[in-house]
Amino acid sequence: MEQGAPSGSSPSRHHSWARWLNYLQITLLPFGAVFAALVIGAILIALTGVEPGFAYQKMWEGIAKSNYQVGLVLVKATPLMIIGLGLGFVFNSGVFNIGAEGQLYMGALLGTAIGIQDWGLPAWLHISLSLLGGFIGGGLWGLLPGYLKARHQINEVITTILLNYIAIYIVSYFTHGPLRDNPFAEAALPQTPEVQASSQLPLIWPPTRLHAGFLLGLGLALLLYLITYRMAFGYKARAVGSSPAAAHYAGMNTTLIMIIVMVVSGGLAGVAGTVEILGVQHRLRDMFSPGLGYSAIAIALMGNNHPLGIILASLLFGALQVGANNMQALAGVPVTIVDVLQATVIFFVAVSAMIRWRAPLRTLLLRNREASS
Amino acid sequence: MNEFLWLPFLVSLLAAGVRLATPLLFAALGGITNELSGVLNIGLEGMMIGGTFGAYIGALLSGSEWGGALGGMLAGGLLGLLFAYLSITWRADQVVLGTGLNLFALGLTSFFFRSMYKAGISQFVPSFDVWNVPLLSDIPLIGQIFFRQVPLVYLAYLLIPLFSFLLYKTTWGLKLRCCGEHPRAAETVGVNVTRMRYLALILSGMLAGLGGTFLSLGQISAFTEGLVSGRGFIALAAIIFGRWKPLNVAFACLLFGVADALQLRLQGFGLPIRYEFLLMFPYLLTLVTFVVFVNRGDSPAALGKPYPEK
Amino acid sequence: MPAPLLEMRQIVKTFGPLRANDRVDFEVQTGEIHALLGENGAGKTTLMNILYGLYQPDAGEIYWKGEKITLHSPRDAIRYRIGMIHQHLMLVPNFTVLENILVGLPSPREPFLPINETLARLEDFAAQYGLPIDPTVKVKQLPLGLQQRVEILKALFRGADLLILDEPTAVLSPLEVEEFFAVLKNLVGKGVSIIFISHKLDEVLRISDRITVLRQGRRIGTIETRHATQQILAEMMVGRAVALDYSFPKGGATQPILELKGISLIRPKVGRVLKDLNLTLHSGEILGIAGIDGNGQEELADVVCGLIPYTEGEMLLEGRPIRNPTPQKMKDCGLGYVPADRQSVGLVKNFSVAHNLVLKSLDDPPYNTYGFLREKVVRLNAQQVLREFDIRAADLLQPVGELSGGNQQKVILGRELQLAKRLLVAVHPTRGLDVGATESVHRFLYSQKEKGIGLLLISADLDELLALSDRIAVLFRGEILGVVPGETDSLPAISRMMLGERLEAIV
Amino acid sequence: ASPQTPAAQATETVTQEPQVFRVAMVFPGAVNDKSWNQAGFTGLERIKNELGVETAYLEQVPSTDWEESLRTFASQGYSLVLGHGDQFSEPSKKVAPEFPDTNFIVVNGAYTASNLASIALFDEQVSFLAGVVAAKMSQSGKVGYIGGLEIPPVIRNGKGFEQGAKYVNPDIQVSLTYLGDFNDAAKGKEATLAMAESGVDVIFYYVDNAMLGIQEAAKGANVKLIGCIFDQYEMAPDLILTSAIQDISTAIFEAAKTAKEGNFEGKAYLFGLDSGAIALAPFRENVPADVVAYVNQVQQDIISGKITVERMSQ
Ligand SMILES: Nc1ncnc2c1ncn2[C@@H]1O[C@H](COP(=O)(O)OP(=O)(O)OP(=O)(O)O)[C@@H](O)[C@H]1O
Ligand SMILES: Nc1ncnc2c1ncn2[C@@H]1O[C@H](COP(=O)(O)OP(=O)(O)OP(=O)(O)O)[C@@H](O)[C@H]1O
Ligand SMILES: [Mg+2]
Ligand SMILES: [Mg+2]
Repeated sequence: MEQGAPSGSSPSRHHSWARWLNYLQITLLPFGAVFAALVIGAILIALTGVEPGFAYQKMWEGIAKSNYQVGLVLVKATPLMIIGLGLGFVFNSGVFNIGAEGQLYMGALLGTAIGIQDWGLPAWLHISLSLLGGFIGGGLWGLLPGYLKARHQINEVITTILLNYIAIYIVSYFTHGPLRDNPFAEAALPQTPEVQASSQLPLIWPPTRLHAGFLLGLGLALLLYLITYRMAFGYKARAVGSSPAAAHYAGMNTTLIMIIVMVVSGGLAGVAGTVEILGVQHRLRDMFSPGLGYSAIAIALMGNNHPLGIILASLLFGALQVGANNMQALAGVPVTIVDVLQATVIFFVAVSAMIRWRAPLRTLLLRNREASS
Repeated sequence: MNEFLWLPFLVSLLAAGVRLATPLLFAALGGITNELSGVLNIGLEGMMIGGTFGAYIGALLSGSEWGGALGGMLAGGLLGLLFAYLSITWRADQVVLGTGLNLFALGLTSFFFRSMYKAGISQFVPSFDVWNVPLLSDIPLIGQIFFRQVPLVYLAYLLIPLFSFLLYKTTWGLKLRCCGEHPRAAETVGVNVTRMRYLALILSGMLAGLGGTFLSLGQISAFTEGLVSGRGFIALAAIIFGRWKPLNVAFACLLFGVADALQLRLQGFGLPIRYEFLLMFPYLLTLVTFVVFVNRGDSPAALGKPYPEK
Repeated sequence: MPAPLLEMRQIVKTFGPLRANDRVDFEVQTGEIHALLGENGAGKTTLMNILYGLYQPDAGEIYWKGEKITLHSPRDAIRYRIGMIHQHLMLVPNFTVLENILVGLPSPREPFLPINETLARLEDFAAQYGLPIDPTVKVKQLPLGLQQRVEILKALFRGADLLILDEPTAVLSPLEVEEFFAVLKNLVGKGVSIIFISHKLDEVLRISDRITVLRQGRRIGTIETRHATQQILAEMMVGRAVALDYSFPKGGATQPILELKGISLIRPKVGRVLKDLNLTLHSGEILGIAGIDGNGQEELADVVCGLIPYTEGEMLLEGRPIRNPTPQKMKDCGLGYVPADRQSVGLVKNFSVAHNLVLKSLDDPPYNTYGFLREKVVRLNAQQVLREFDIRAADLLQPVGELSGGNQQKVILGRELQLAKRLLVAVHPTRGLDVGATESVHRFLYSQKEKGIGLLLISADLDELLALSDRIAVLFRGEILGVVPGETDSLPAISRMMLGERLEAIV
Repeated sequence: ASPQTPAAQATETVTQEPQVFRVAMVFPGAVNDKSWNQAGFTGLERIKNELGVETAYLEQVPSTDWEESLRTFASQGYSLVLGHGDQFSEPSKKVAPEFPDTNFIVVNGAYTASNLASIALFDEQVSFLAGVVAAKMSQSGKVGYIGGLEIPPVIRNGKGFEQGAKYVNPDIQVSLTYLGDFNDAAKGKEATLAMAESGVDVIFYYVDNAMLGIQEAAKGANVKLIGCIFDQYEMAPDLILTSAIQDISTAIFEAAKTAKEGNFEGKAYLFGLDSGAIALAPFRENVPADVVAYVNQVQQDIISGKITVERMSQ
């Protein structure tokens, strides 16, 4: 996966103007990708008989008309960002975790179970405990496939796919059963009681709905950046990813590293689930996630597994989602266009990562390198 | 349950298992093909979704279920072509593309469907009827389980030996597998790796499309959204479970199908088990079987890596 | 003179800014063995890849049997009956020998695989060329020498008028080289022409009819082999006089540093790979391990360095036993290890040169404070190592995978020599390196001995072993058949032990 | 609590002239699901066509967006915002105070306030009748119920069905299967076959697209069906005995009409058999006259209060 985003292994090699050009290209191409996707979307919108310009105006208003809308975009991006960060981390180590969805559910389950307790705790403590619970729930759900992969070479793709379904049904059981709000009503909704006020994430940008989970996400991004690109552990984890044999030879405990990254990745998915409950939904419901764990795979990969890239990708998806909701509500374009739009963005971003590599600029840079050496 | 008769129960269970396994089997056989050629395709789900819709349109236009099958294969094949173009010609990341493809097929089919029917109700179209295989269907037990099904089920069985043969016993299959193991080596013996991978993906799309066809024209006679509901991912799991060998993969699909059939029956008995656990059962059983009995298997060495490497 | 079989004219090939081939002329006569020489990175492989259709030249023409041809892909080359054995083996490890040979072969009974025909022809070839092989084993279970044999069979099966051999002998033991040369003579006798690439000048002088030398992408010249000497060739390659006949003084061993007592290794499915090994290595000593590839040498190195836990026996370091050695533990004991597979074991290819140099010290001061890597110190260290070992990299942060083989090897040496406080294990340290690089690696190794470090040198190259080692032990099927002094006189005994005779039986 | 919440302030500027009566609706699923959401959508279409007001809607709104989607419309100055399903109870309880000028209605809602009403169907009453039909028509003494997920409307219809069946025949065996999915037609088919094999010969279902699989299976097996929500006779004329019509669209339309006329009340409206919003679909020739008469009698008894159908607590 050698797409050109700053990957830590080879920055600062070129002359400044060339580096600048390179960054320009890295920044511009994703915009081109989004633009291309919007063009394709426009064609489809026109097919439904709606004027694309009008539809996109509604979409843009949905994203940026007011602080409030911007806040919504950030709220949407938050869980995707947090899961994506964990996935980027684990993908760097060559472990292919597609179990974020299940880990999200298990984290949300434990996080909510703590959040609904009336322990009379101060908010900071109650929130921390809930988040910790989320981390542990998701982490345990990542530990199992991580352990099986690291110690017994059991393919993690198959185990994580299956564990996703199992987790969803476990949560289904708890929301119907032991954790159900108002268990005596025969026809009560399958959902837990509301989490205590002391465990709800504070809103940080009134008047918007933006909650502290977003800041937590940014903090986690910084933390993961430091771990991955500044700390010895990150180098080891990436070494395990790019060359397990070399990592073993160099004395690294590859088994332990794989398990750790899997637990962290699962844990972060669990934190994301908990943040979504504590910050937005306030209750855990049966099948509450619209596939966040799957979308985050695309986000991590589009962001080249790099925290900065992941932040940008999740903001883009958040914006598309919020904008498209508005577009559907106010311009009457069927909701399914969102899927097509997001898919086309994914396609174009994936392809543009390769354009970057192929473009004449690359040659220019190489020439520059020769000149400098 | 005093009138519980285990033999008819078993027969009906296995027959249902065979039906539930059929769409998985089609998609998994397709998936084996592209994975052996070195392309990791987590877009199987999307290809199946494309197939359900293509089959519906095909049947609608041609007025025949076989025209529908053609339509399903065409839709899946086109998605395979798109995947191939982006992943092989553009060398874009296969996992990213796979997730994109799933979303793409889901969005596009329902988009078209809603454009066709504002009310959202699908017409009924010609579909596959059960066809009892002469003689074979009269064999006690076996006949009831295997030979009183719709023709697509028979096609799926036939494809198992066919693909075992094609992938593991022919010159073409050897070349294909070489592309997945060591594409450069394949190129040095004169294999066109690009063409092989294109072919494999298109073939895979067509098979996944047939899997979709079975859902829309073999199980019901219409198109609805949400017909596939995760079967593409289960097929992906079955491929690894069966270690890329058609017969083993078929077994994995059947295991899952029978487990699913079993849980549906157990629910009907009103056992004192929460239904969530019964719904979980096929996944749990597959997981446990995999971990305990199958576990490791070598995936094709070049799986997921674009060629030529850069 | 008849029209040459092959003529390449004014071939140019650039990779980005780099001219790998710069207006190269090259021709091969029917029935000759034409050697192609040059330093690492001179452009030999590039030129041959163009001839085999793997690369398209930027400029230049190719004439085949007098006719101008264009090669779009290896398919075209195969059609013109050009065969190639590549520098890096083009075998599928997970396929059987038979499958590797069959792949891409046309079948008389499409779509069926021509299995029986191929088995029959394999037996033919075994008889005709002396190349027996079990077609049912998986290639990954074969030692490198036999894998090379599979490559040869693959080429023979396709039938070639011109056979390109890119460093085919790099992984072969002297005996295997002899067999291989016999095959080549046999082929030439049948009218096949051969292009032969090697870094071993003596081999080139023995087998070839003519020699073409490349330097930095340009053709320097072509000479008849009978007029050539090692000295002339080396000068043509490097562009200046090169010391070829260097030897190192022996002796200087002091107290024992590493003792292996009854070490055995049993691997699942493979069986006993090492049998009751007893060896003592002294400080300031170079102990050579000779043997045909695949007789347990690499496992021995892995066991000593803690990568594979041994099944039985005991390992003593300065008289104290080491329990459950791991790579980490052995590194901490002051052991450096230059592994056989530099590309995928020795280095993390997409990490920079600087970070590969501290790959084993990520947790150690001065590179690590509170878990953070001190990038400045890492780079400072890299600057120093690059200077000391004359490693040619565009800069410190260039991914190590982009370096040439020789420079990659120097990166590993640069790292391991820092770590080798007491012991150094080196496996095939100069495999595939050109004369210049080989010489400098030898000097680095010897300098360790002078510092009083104990060296375990495992190599298939007997000249290298004899030049450096104080003593040489011979490994055969996981057993040590004898230990002899590292002198030219020992050569016959070593050769016989490599084939399985015990030293006691010889003396 | 001050109604001037931050959200309301933030969006005040975009509020349009309040005198125009506009209706918006939020659906948890697809509006073409041939079931719950489609029924609601029909109501919205009637509001648009028959009341001549401007309408808008959001479909397939995931739980993450329930609250936000209500707020989107309210902040755009819609006079009436409907949440189509009990899942909107909590969100509307939160959002309603923020927008005192907007009226909210939650279908099957749990709460009421001055600007928040709930409308619900007494669906147990009609599924009770479905149970009566099933028990009367079953020869094997075994009837079945297939639901999508275990959520309130599905549970309520199941319970009503069971009450009705047991009313006719206390010894009747009622088997129950949840598919875990409203749309997986293949699963619907297999579940039906599994029931048929265990001897069930009349099945009442409450699913969405999965009903296509159920009907497909019933064709081959000796099973009759009772549809749900709207008259599904045309989908499978030989199989469908009747359908437990739960015409929420009528309820929605009536409620909106009341609101437009300015008579909105923040209370819980319950539409029973007497309202006509729920009813059994007309019987066709596949149900014998004596059964029809019997069912009609039961219906009368329910309306008159002679038979009490239990309403599930919420
Ligand atoms: N695919 C490639 N991309 C970029 N540069 C390349 C590529 N292949 C070769 N080169 C460069 O071309 C030059 C010639 O390489 P080549 O492999 O032909 O050398 P060689 O003579 O075969 O060396 P050796 O003796 O080590 O095999 C080298 O400097 C190498 O870095
Ligand atoms: N992406 C790249 N950029 C620049 N040079 C490259 C790249 N990939 C490969 N090369 C160069 O291509 C050359 C040919 O590769 P090859 O693997 O044959 O190396 P080599 O020098 O022959 O090493 P060895 O003798 O150990 O095999 C190498 O010199 C390597 O530096
Ligand atoms: Mg070379
Ligand atoms: Mg080389």
